[in-house]
Amino acid sequence: MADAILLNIVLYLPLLGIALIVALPEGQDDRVRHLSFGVMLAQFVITAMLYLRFDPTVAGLQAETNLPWIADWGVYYRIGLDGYNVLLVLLTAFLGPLVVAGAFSAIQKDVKLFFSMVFFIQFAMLGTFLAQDLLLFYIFWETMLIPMFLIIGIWGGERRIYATVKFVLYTAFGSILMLAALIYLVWSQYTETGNLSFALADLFGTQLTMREQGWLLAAFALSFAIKVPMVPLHTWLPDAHVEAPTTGSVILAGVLLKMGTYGFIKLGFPLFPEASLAAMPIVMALAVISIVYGACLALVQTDIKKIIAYSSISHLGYVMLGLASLDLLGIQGAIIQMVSHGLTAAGLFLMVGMIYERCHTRDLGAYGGLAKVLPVYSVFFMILTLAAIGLPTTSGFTGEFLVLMGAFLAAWPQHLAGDSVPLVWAVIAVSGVVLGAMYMLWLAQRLLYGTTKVPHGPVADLNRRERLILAALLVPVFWIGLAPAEPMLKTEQAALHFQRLVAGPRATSSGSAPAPVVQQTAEATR
Amino acid sequence: MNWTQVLVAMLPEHLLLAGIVMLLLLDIASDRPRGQLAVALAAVIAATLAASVLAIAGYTAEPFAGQLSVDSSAFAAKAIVLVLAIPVLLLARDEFPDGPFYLLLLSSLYGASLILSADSFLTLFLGLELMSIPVYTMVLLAMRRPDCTEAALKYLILGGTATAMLLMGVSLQFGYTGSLQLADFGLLLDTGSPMAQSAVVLVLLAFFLKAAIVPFHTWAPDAYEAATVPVTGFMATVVKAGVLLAAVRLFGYESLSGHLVELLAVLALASIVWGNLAAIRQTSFRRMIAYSSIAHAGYLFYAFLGDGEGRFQAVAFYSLVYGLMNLLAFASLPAAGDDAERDRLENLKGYYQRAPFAAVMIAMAMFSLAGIPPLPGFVAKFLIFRNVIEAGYTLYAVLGLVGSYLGIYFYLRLVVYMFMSPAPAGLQPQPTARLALGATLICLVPTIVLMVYPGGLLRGL
Amino acid sequence: MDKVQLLLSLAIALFSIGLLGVIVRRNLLVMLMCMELMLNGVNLSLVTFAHQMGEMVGAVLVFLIFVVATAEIAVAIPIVLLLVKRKHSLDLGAYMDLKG
Amino acid sequence: MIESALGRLDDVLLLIFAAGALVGALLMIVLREPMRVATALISTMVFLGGIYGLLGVHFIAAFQVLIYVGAVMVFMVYVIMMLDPRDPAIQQPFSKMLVPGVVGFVLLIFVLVGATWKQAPAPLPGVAEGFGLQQFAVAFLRQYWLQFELTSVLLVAAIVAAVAVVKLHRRG
Amino acid sequence: MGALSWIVVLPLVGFLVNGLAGNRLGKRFVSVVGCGLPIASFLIAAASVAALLANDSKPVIDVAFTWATFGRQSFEIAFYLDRLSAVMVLVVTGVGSLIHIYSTGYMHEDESYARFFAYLNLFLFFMLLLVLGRSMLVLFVGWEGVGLASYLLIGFWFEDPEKAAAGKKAFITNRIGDAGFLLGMFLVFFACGTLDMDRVNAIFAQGVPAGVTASVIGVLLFIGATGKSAQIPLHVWLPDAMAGPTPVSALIHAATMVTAGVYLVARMSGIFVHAEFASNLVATIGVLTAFFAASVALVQTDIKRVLAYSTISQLGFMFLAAGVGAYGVAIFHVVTHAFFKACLFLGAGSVIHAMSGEQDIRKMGALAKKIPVTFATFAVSTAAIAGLPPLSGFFSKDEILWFAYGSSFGGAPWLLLLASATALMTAFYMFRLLWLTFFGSPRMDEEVAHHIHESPWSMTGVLVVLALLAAFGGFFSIPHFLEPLLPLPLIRPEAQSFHGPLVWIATGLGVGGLLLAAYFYANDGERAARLKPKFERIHKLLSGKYYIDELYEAVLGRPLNWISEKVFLRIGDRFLIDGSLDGLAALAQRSAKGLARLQTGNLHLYTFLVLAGLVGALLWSWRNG
Repeated sequence: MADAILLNIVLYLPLLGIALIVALPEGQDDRVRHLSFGVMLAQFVITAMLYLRFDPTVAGLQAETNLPWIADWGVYYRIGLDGYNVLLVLLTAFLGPLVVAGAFSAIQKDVKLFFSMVFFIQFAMLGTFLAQDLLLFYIFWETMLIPMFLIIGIWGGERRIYATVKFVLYTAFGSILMLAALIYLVWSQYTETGNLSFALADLFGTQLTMREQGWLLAAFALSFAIKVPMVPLHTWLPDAHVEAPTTGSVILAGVLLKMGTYGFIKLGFPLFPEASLAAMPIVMALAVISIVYGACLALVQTDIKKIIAYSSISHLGYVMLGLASLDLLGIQGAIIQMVSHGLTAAGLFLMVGMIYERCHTRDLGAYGGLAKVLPVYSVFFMILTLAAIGLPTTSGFTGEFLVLMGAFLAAWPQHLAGDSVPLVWAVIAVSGVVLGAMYMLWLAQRLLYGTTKVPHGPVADLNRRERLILAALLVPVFWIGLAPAEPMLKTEQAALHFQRLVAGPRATSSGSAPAPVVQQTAEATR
Repeated sequence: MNWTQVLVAMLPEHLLLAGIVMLLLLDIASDRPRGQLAVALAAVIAATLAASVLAIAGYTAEPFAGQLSVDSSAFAAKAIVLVLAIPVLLLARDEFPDGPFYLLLLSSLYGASLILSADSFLTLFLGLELMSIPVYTMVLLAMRRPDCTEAALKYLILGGTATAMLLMGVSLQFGYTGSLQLADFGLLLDTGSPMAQSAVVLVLLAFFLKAAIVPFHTWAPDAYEAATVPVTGFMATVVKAGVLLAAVRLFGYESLSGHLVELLAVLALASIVWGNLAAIRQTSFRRMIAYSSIAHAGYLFYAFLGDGEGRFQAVAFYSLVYGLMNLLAFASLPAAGDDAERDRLENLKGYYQRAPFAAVMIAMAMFSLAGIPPLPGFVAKFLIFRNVIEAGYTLYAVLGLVGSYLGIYFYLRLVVYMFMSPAPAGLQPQPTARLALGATLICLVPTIVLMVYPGGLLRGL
Repeated sequence: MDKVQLLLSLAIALFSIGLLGVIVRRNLLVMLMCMELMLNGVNLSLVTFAHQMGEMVGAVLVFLIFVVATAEIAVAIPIVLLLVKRKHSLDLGAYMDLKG
Repeated sequence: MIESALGRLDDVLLLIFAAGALVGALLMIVLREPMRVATALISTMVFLGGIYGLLGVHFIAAFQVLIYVGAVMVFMVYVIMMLDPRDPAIQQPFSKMLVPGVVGFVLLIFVLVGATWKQAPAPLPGVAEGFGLQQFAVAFLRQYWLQFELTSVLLVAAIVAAVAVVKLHRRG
Repeated sequence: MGALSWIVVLPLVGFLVNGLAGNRLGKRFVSVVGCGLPIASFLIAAASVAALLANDSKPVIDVAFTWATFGRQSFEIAFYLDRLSAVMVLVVTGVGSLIHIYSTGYMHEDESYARFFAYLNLFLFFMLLLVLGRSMLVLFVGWEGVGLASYLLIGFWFEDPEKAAAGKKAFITNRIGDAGFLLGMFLVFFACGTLDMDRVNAIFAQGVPAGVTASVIGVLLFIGATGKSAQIPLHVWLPDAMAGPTPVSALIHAATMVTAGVYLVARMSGIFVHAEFASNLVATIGVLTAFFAASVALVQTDIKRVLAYSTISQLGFMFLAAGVGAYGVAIFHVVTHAFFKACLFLGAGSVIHAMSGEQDIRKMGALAKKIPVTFATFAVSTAAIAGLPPLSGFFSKDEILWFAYGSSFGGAPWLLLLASATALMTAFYMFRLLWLTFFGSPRMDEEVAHHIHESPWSMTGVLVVLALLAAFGGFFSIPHFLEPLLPLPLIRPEAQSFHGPLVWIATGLGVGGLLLAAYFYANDGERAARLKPKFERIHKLLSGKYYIDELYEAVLGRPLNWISEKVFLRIGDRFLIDGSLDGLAALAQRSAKGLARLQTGNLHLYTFLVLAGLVGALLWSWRNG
């Protein structure tokens, strides 16, 4: 009960924040900033408490709230924590204060509106993760458009309006069809069971013909795939990232893209298991294509933000690959990879923003040898780059390693059974590791090494605020890299649930039972 | 003849009538009368309260057998139509300092609330005319721009045509069934007889014409643009809601079938797409709203595809939300001296810098009209398409949703103007009138309530 | 052929002619008169049916239509006068300012 | 059909009146002068009145002549006379929509007549002689007095509206 | 957290201290930390090895913590000490410590002194993870980690884009290998349900598990090894890696990291003994690499590059040994090579130091008297690598040749032949190097010559120690030491009798190389110069390193960029996707314009639309009625 209240507090603190900063008199921008930071920090602290109190052994919802909302249609205000969302909620709450702190100096225009919008989107994202009711989920999911539209459109770069309209129209299109699909789903569930309910728990296992499942899955998948984004539905992302202000990019890369993958793992696949199972080869193919395609495009960009944007496409490809593997390791890896990408990409975008504030250009050609003049900056940038590459001891490695392992362990038996296609995809995906190293190091080299070039230089190295932000960001990066056991434990039940729902009997058995031989030899060696 | 029934059942109408009489007396009493606004406002508020109270009380009566009957849903409908008139009145002050505007508005309202409890075509017909005829003149009453007369004429002639079509249909029903009861109209739907079908089609199209459904929408853009803000608001909200709710009453609980469904769906879809597309390039705010209203009329008639139960709920909720949103936007417009100036979309550029609150209000309205959650416009749209899908017309629903997607762009465009574009040169911020602010709040409060807890109202409907 | 059939067809003809008139005539007053004609057609069919079935209510509706028609004309004429006052023309072609 | 009509005089009259009404209506489309159009309309109305009379609905016939011809059309004629007769509209009476309009018109008649053909209800025995003003008045004040009252409201509104528009003339 | 963990952790501590606070603490402190901690872990290592041997070499397992659990399985971060890792850990910590000490002298003038030691310690940390890790996962962590360290150290002087690029090249080439390694690891996990290498070997000892074939795993793992140990076709990074400071070349690119591949194969011998094909591949690649690299080394003129190619060649020898199943011998050569190659590199460093940065041997000469200690040690290790008895190199190389011919596990005459030729070339180019550098007439210009001086004791001392090891390290027979763990392969019966002669052949090769070099380069190599035009073609080919880099650039690099740029970006993103979307937007705009034009303001049209709608609707309902 207490947890439920805390969870609601977490969800609504952003609205409180909006109220507070709107209440502040005009022209007190600094107070607005500090207030926002305070609220975000409080939110993170409470969320952290909830995370610690989260019981990994329980399969179902925790800290659940369940109140009638539009009772006549079985729509309930139903939120709660489970293995699916607990890490992402923590990530969102964790990035909150960093995002706000990162915007202190960058945003000078319409400060109040800006932080209100940041709070608003924070609210929407948390809501999306927490919602356990389909309509509630959809509402939060769509709500996100409004603040993001304004954040990119008002504080963005040159072509911001094109980018932001593109973003909204792209994403809105997916959700339009999703709306039709979810109504249809609920209705057929109602006609089947006579119980009109939007509760996810009730909707799992709705009896649908293969054809219906196919259509509905397509509708859901379209909107999720656009958000992820998966090739070929990705072209909004580079524009949005490039034009968005740093904060926008950070939120976008840090959390917003995860909604797509979260949608897949929480709703898309489990709601329509047979169709998903049938579609998995396509999903896997698209995932791997996204990995390679994104990486290749990142190779040839000259705009720093674009490189990271395309790298996001590539990295989220791993997430989808992990899900498509339907292997326990793969699924858990996917979740870890979501968080990891959230951290590294957010960090990289923050750093791009920091250098942009100083030099006012994102053109890679204009830079060089920053390591000489901005040592601290370079160190942080290097660490984040390596994390993005997936170097061991960083979160990136944990994610990619588990995903690739899961994909391979799922693909090998199929190969033995005579279907080698998944194996091929898995192998190609592994090659993505190389491409990743290529573009990220290429970026790092052109930015940090070589003869020193600093536009509008000389520039000061990172100040205390920025150092603290980045240092804070690195903590979880290494935490997940060095000891992922804890977060993986929290998500295990969810992963199993997902596997059971989607794969059913076909679930591959990594982690189910070690070979007996090993046990003996283990005794022997000890 | 039960007099208390007559008194209570028609209480809202009586209150409006009292207002009308008061205004007449005022007009007669002095040649420069004051306080018509106050009187009209009082009458409307009283009527609204009466309607809502009776709706909640669930009062049911049939004071005039076969002519007029009331029940809670009728009162709810009346309440919705009437409440929308309050912000309109508040907006009217600047445009109509004096004159018969208020009297006309009240009588139009009288007609609107009358049709919502009509049982026979006699009543319905009179009510519709009583609602329309004053509006024809209201369009040109302010005389803010020379071409408003032209608009009035177009509106009048097409409105007259609609009347004639309605009557033709009615006469055919009369010939077929020998009665003018609305109840018997329902019987026509299922009969295969061409005459009955023609009757239904004529009546339906008459309603389409009044509600501006493609291809009968042509009067709307011209009339909306030429009329001043309060009148446009009145036409777009009160009149439209009245017509739609009357149509709901007309079709009753009959669920449509066969060619009628196709007709309805095709024309509704056409107006959704047409309205949303044509609005994209508009430069006049009111003309844009006109096209958007055409699209929304499309959504509203989509609700008729659904079965009888959900229909009223959907239409009532939708027209309330839609009306509130339009009036919210109208109330927050910059108060420019010249009407044409005030109407130009260009003037909204950089509006957030000049009037943050108003800009946010308009943005809210636009997002809501675009049907983006959490604003109530979404719940309304959801309600309608839910009915359509539940009735088994998934394909139509998908098409309609895609059509509604086309609309997002021009709503966004307005937000882009207000928040993301620099203000045009030589614009000094003008304080919005206090009454307009009142109107804003009157629209805002229920909007927020509907946003936070739509379930409450929906249980009521 | 029987009376009702004839009169009903006539009514329809009048209604359609009225509508046609509104479409093809340029003179505002003529257009108004054509609207009247449409209503007359309706009246005719109503009366015919009323007579055929001895249903009073049809006649009542006819009566109401008279009133409404009068009211419409009463509102329409001043509007036309306003228009003429502005452009000194009864030609509808002169009144096409609102478009787009 | 003719010989069946020859059977009874009033049928002949009915045919004549109908033909007259139709001709009048058609004249309204073709005539150029508004005044003549008005006369054509008046004649049509009178013929209709005749038809009503033949159907035995005398009071409607009376209303038709009194209200329409007596009030509305006189008003109309007055306006026509008041306004300049040599109007460009007269030089070129028809709009561009003439051809499509006519096509649509033909189709409309075709469809509606087709739809109502052989659909008309059979005459109920005993009522064919119609009903007089007295029953009508009684019914009106008994059953339909609501509508009666409403017409008053409607007329008030209309008058106010008309007056308001007329006032605008003064304002310019 | 036992002793083994401490061995690993201490260098990490050093890295953190020097990395975070080094610049503020001053060079003295940095050197103390930077060298002290590796030495400390060397001592601990020595102690625990002693303990191991005392406890009749029962493997020691030290579980640090559980990295991840899933289902009922878990990945543990555990360290494992048996004789094999004992050898490796001693070499790594020992040679490592020495090179640290050397660096205090070599890098003394560099302003980012602290950073250098931080990186060195970091490298040591990962290298120890690699050799001590019990699970392949830990090994992989170290594997990638040393790659990172080498990346950072190669690009240590990052202002020079060349050097930075070299670091990147090294990292990426390694990554390609790592991809193979990963796949191999997954397959192992699939087969055994664990990544702990002792368990894996145990399982394979009972036969190859169902669902996998040993050769596939072997090949995949070997791909990883080729990346790390610079074997064909992934050898291209190592020569460029010489861009790093010389101690780095000595430590990472000669003594320790590059031998990780060999260690991996030896460690996974349990799998390789089942993998006939994979082992043959290993042997073949090894010997080819050895031969190819040696041939390139013949004509290199940069002192460090000569050594680099010789390293590649020596690594080839090691894989040759591993490929024919003589894992112990391979490790033996790893050790001896670590000694003499480290000595050579450090010596080269000392020379470069003396020549104030000059690396071209054509500009050297006659240094023997000026820098005697360096010369002496350099000479000893040259002899060692050339395989002159009784120096360490002789023993290991002899054994390799022997098993390459005699092993019943893929040994073959042609292997011996190529290997011998390589050995001859090795001796030749090494002595050529020696001659051109230390003898003949001085060819450097004046002020360089004026500055020549012997290096400080911190450097020369290390050189002496290493030289001694290089000289006498061979007497400790590691293959025999590892016998219980890595049994040597049986000898083909027909080869039994050949062992005696082979010793002489091996010696002969060494001496022959020496003499040839003496003959060609005795008097400033004018005989060699005279020879050159006759072999113009070959010389170009060799000095062009067989144009492998150019080949890769043409076959991989450029096509990749072209596809990304032209196909994916231009056609895919811009044209197909965005193009069609913008097209739709334009369509909407155009239709909007059209619809607006339809609203002509003409009431006649409006009314006609009504009529049309009416007729249409009626017809529609009629048709259906």
